[in-house]
Amino acid sequence: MKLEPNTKLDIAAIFQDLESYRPRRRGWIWRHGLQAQNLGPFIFRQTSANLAHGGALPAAKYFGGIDPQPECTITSEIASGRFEDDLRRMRMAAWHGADHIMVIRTAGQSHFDGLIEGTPEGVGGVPISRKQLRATRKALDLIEDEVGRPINFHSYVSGVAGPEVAVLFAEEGVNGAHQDPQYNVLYRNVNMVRSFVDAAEAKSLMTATGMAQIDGAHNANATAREAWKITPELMVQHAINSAYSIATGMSQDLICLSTVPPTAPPAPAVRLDLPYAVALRDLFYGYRMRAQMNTKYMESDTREVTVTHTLNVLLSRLTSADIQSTITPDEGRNVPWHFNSVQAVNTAKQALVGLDGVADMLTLQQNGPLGQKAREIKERAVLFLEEILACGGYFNAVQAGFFVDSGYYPERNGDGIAREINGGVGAGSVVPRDPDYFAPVCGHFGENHLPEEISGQPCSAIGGCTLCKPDKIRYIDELDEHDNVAERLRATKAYRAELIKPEVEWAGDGIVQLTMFLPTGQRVAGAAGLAIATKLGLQDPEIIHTQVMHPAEGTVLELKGKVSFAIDPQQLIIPPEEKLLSADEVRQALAQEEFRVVAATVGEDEHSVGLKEIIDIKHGGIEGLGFKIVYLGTSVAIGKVLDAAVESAAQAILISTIITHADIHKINMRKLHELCVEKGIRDRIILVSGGTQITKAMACECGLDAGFGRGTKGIQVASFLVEKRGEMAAEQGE
Amino acid sequence: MKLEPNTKLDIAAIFQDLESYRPRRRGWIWRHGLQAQNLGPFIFRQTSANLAHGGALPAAKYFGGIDPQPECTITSEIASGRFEDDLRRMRMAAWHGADHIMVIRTAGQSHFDGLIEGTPEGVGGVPISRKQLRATRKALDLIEDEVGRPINFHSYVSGVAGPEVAVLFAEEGVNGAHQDPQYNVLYRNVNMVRSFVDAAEAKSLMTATGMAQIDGAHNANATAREAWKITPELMVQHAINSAYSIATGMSQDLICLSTVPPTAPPAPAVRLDLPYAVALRDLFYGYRMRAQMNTKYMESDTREVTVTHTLNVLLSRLTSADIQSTITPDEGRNVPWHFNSVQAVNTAKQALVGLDGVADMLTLQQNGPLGQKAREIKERAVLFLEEILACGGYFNAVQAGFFVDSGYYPERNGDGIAREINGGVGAGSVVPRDPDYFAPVCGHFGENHLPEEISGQPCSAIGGCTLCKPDKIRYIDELDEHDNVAERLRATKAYRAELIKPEVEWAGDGIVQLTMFLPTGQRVAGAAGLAIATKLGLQDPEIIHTQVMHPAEGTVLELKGKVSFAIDPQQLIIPPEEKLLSADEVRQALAQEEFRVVAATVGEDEHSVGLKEIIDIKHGGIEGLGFKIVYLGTSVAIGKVLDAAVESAAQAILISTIITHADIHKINMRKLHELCVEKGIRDRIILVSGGTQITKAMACECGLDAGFGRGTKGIQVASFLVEKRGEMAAEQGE
Amino acid sequence: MMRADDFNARRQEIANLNDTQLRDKFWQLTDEVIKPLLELARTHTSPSIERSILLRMGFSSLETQVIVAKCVEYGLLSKGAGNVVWRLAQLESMEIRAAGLALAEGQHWEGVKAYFAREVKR
Amino acid sequence: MMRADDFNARRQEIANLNDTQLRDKFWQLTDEVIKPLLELARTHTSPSIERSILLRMGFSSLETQVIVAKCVEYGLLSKGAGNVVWRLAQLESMEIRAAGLALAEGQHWEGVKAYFAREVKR
Repeated sequence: MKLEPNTKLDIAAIFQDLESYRPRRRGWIWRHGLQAQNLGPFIFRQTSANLAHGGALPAAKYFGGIDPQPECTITSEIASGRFEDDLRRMRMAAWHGADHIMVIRTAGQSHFDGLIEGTPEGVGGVPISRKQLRATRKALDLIEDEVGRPINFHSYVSGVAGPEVAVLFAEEGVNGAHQDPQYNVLYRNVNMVRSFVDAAEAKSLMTATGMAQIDGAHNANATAREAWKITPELMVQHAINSAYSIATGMSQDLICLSTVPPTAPPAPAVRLDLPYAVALRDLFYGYRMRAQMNTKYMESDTREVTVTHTLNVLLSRLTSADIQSTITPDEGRNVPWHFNSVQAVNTAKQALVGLDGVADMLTLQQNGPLGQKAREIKERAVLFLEEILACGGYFNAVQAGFFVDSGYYPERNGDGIAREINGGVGAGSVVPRDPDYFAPVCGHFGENHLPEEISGQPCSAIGGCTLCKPDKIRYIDELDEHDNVAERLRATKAYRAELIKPEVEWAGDGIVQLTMFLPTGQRVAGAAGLAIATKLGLQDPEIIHTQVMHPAEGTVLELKGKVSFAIDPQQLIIPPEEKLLSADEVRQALAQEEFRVVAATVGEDEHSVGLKEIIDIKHGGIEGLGFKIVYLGTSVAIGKVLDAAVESAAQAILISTIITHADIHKINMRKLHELCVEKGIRDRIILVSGGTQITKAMACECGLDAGFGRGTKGIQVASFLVEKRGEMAAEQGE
Repeated sequence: MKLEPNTKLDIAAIFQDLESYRPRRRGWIWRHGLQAQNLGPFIFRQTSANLAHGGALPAAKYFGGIDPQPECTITSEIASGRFEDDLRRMRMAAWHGADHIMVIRTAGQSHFDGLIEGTPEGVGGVPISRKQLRATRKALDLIEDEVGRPINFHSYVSGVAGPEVAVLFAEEGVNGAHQDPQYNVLYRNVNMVRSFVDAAEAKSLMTATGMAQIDGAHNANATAREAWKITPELMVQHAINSAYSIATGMSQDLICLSTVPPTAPPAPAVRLDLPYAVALRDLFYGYRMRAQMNTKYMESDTREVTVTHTLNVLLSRLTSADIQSTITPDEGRNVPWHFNSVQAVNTAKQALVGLDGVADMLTLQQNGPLGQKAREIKERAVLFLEEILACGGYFNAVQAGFFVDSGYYPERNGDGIAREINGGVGAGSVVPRDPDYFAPVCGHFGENHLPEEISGQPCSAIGGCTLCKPDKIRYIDELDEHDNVAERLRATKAYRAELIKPEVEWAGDGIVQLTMFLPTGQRVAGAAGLAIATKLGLQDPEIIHTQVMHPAEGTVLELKGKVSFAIDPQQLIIPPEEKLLSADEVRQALAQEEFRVVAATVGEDEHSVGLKEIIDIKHGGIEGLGFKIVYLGTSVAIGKVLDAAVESAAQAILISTIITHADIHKINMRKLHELCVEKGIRDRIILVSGGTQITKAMACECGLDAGFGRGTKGIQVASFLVEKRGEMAAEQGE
Repeated sequence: MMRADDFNARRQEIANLNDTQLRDKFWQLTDEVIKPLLELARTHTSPSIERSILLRMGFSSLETQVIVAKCVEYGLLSKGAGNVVWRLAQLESMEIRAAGLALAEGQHWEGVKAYFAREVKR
Repeated sequence: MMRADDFNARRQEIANLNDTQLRDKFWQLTDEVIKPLLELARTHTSPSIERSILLRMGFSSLETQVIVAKCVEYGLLSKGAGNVVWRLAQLESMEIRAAGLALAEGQHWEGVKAYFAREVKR
């Protein structure tokens, strides 16, 4: 099975023989940074190898279509609740530059004391099971071949079943995971003793298979009311998980600190966030940085989010980031949509590349407020640790509500998250190991008293564990005959092949977005917007974003709603894909018969770039193919164009025009056609117009033979001219 | 006439007595920068005075609603072709922080040898006339009172009628203008002799009334194919206009260099753009910088544009900007839309504020590639000037095609814009002044031989010119009985008052945007998208943006189309605006009868922030009003909530829940209601749910009494609870 | 706990440390904090750890649930669930998998329990 | 003109200037470039300049168009259109505005022309 860029991922095929599928590798793979790479007209300082196949940013066309890949890993968080629909989204994200696919776990799985099997639908994320992981890894293996870069697959080793999940990840080729016992304690109310005991086993398993670890400190950032005050505690949380991981044997190279800028505009964000970023990288030198973008201040305005995330990437570039995570810009208003995941990746890639090598030109000014603030955060963190010890250690500190207090430590507001040592999910379930405790497996942490008869690896006692002999893994397919992927695929089959229906989360969900400006205040606008959506036939319309442009003058609404119908592509009239003559074929035709063309930018328009790109030799234009061009310049009247065409006995006229809302462009096109008719030369001359927003349909409607829009290449125009001349000659001959 | 924030600008009233309206001031006003300003929890280093009324960024709610105003002027470019519709847009832009309103001139006006009168509709901009300017200035005078900050009004002093336009601007209180004879010569093909002679008069008039000037060098940037190579020439163009302006008497403080970053991502943009920005500010120390955002690389992806513009603002903050101009993110695809103008202002404001004071922490590293590149640009510029002189001066250089050549000077590609000294619009129209030449007015440049009988000001000869005696100004209302504002207002009257119709450019244009992801390749998606828009009843659907998410997996389309109907607000059911009890009224009610509430975050949800904001005293919650709260924490089962309510004899239950696509939130709400019914307490207990996306309608549909969404304040919940309890007591009493 | 920001008072003892000394102190304190946690993990186990061991021995998640629940019931978790399975296989000369499935079906528990009780006495 | 990038050869004479000297040279060269342009502007006029002067004298844009066109026709632009109007007002003791309107209506041009021709002879 191999993916072809023009063929959809065959989701049903993923499930064939899944029981015997094995991941082809384990462990995390970092991108390999290149100090200097020539791409297009530029030298890049912070890039890695190009993709074999992928999608460049729209503006890449101005720079030879380059798609520079930053040297750091880029994450896409994916979680619609139906992993089979996410597979396609993963392919899109990888295509645009993500190589770290993080599957958000379904709500509640962390309180599930064991493993989930099968493929039930998730809420707020995907239920992580063996089948789901294996199918996803199999799809990612195909995707990594398509883009030509390893894709790291990632989820969560947290909750009360951490060690089991860690085994599952190790067996199924998951490459990275969130693992931080503090997260369980503070945010999931899992018993703290259980969390720390389990964490050591989980980390040991991650180490055994080379998984990267991301900690959970950033959650304090998202939870605290004034996140910029929690920075000393963040250092403490990072340190506890990092030191604990190192003590269980994990390599520093795979320990990633999850760090989020604590503020966002309209705060003076960079000035507040930078000292924290600097302090962190100073104290944690040698560890990896996973720079996450800010979610805390995300409202429903995707534009606002995009600016904030760009500033977040600036912090990464000013300090460092080994992993640049991304947050979909719509996370503030709905379950992230397919294309917004890709947009988030593009924002990260674009900002990282735009800031490539910026540290060559900018220095962090350590003498001054930056150094002072960074030092202060570090000192406050040290004092925090001292007080943890003074009160009897970590468990006591948690019990006393030390963590996620909104005060700027040592300030305390008494609103921290307090947990009981004997409370929470799984309390009382931990037991001491007896002197004859024995675990006959690899990847185990702590005391392991091998019976006398066993020597060498513990798992030699059982002829090898699943980490050594994967064929021993027990595969369970489904447990629920209704809630499973096969049923879901069956229900949505029509929208996966025959019919086309819009979607944002799940195949066939039919959701589209409607954006409108209504010249009225917010309350009336909301009601009017819903009425408009309803009148347009959108089902379940819902306002997902409202922004007051002015309390009296107008409101922007973004609504979502469902389209109740699907489109049968067989019924669509799709303009045939143009078949171009080759440059040689064009040259040959012109060698047989000269081709004279008059070209001008018409109307009151001094834009000459577009037309020059089409005609000039230097710009790859048609002059280079042998056309004889009379170029009349800019702001030329239609009458003058015609005079020149007659005078030079031209066989074609090319006009370039801007689009205007009073339709002057159409008037000019029609006038050209009509003047040619008047002069009696219309059947002997080819008329072509071009411009950023000209379409073939528009040009033909105005009486011309062709229209070319944004991004047209000279060869397209040349090919058309030669073929059209041939057709006209044939017609004349009849 | 005074604007009230909740009342629309009365456009008809603007035209009343317009013939006698006088601008209340002349000249440009800079913002006054404050070194340190306390706003919300932060100190800002680069802000100016707050607005009296205005719209903060959405995320401001996390920081006390602050709306910091940067210290630099922010521009909004406005140009729909119908200035009467732009007036409302100006009000929106000013509300969000623009204080420089730049009206783009209609295409072709620069070739109009004289002044336009009346208010014809424009193409690609607005026809600049006395009536249009006066009406706009009158509206801006009202708007500046509303926002509490001076608004600078700006347009273009270019083309063959420059001196006349300059008089018009001086008379009508226009505060700034583009003026650069080189722009006429290179891009408008106005005769170069005429352009420079006229420019001196125009600049002299601008100086006489304190107008700010922006030059036209950035156009070379937008025109050159590889804009990063034209940087030496940009220095030369800036210098010629600057020195020429100074020589005509203009103050350096009002001479603004229009500068655009030459590249954009995926180029390593900041590393390429920064040396140019540094070189410019070094050579032009003492002049003002007008930092314009990049248009050259703007495709149809508004997200991409937003990232690039944020990086553009970074350059402004790393170097300097006196004016931060903005480009609407949709300029790459259509005539800019109302709300996108505002979005552009918000992007600038947000990035400027987010980068407030960043120079305190970042130093430009002059020793190294930055300094080397900047020096190189300056040297190349000096060589450019030397060659201009060597070839016989500016006119000869233009004739020889020196300018806008795509080579990195002294490299030459021979594709510059060459103009003839005796060619272009207005060639041969300049005459030498005779020894008895006399101009009896103020603001005149050059030789002026006052007749012997005249002493003092030249205009004393005529008893004062219009600059001294504005009542002498001749006002022409309209010249065209069909193409004028009154006719347009008449045609769109319904959409300005009674009916609501979406609009993006003009009142009642009906245009909305439809965004969809279709799981198919680009060509099929385009046809399918248009079919969907048509089926939804949108007229003239047109694709304005296409982005391939993956060639096989899907395509995002943005389409525009027209809604054929309008909404009558009288027919809408608009939820009544809630009337809240005051805090004192709530306290009084609770003093009379205790109010016990049980609160919990239900389901598998550990989010506690929202609910805590509602209940905690510290967070302004209802505890502070006297409610007795039993807080059960997070991830609480519905059953437990009910048990606690019964146990504490609570009069209300507040549950907080996240929204999930499997509707668990609704299931939980219904369950709460049903359990209360089962236990027979439903008529005695108030049930309320809350969460970011909960609505009252949704909660009531699920059987609860109220639902509160994002941004709810404690007092809203408190007021509801007290009122509802009162209602229930009344009912029980019946 | 409520406390005003007394940073300036508290920092006196660390104010004179240079940045390297401060970092060293930070990590030394951290190590002190995690030391008892690590010792706890080294010497204790949990149902999830034991299920994770059974998974690695080739049992399905459903099987591990039952076996570990029985281990808890019989007070044998402290021996290691894998150890229980392995020991049964040794005692009865069974394949590991067969031993585990037998235990999952509720067989042999008394015998295994007796074995471990006897062994402890040795 | 086509030319390869010979910057390194050309820069030799300026390579040794420090940044201040380079900036001074830049502005000195610029001043040389604009000097003749400025002199041209100081000593010449154009139809738009003259119309702008009439605007400032209280004429409408429509009136300025006609008066300046006539000035061009009669070869009087070099005197200044405002001068023509002012001079007529002096000669005929008219109000400025009345003089301009009369000229706009085509009156008095021969007289004004004769006046300026006479004056030049003086």
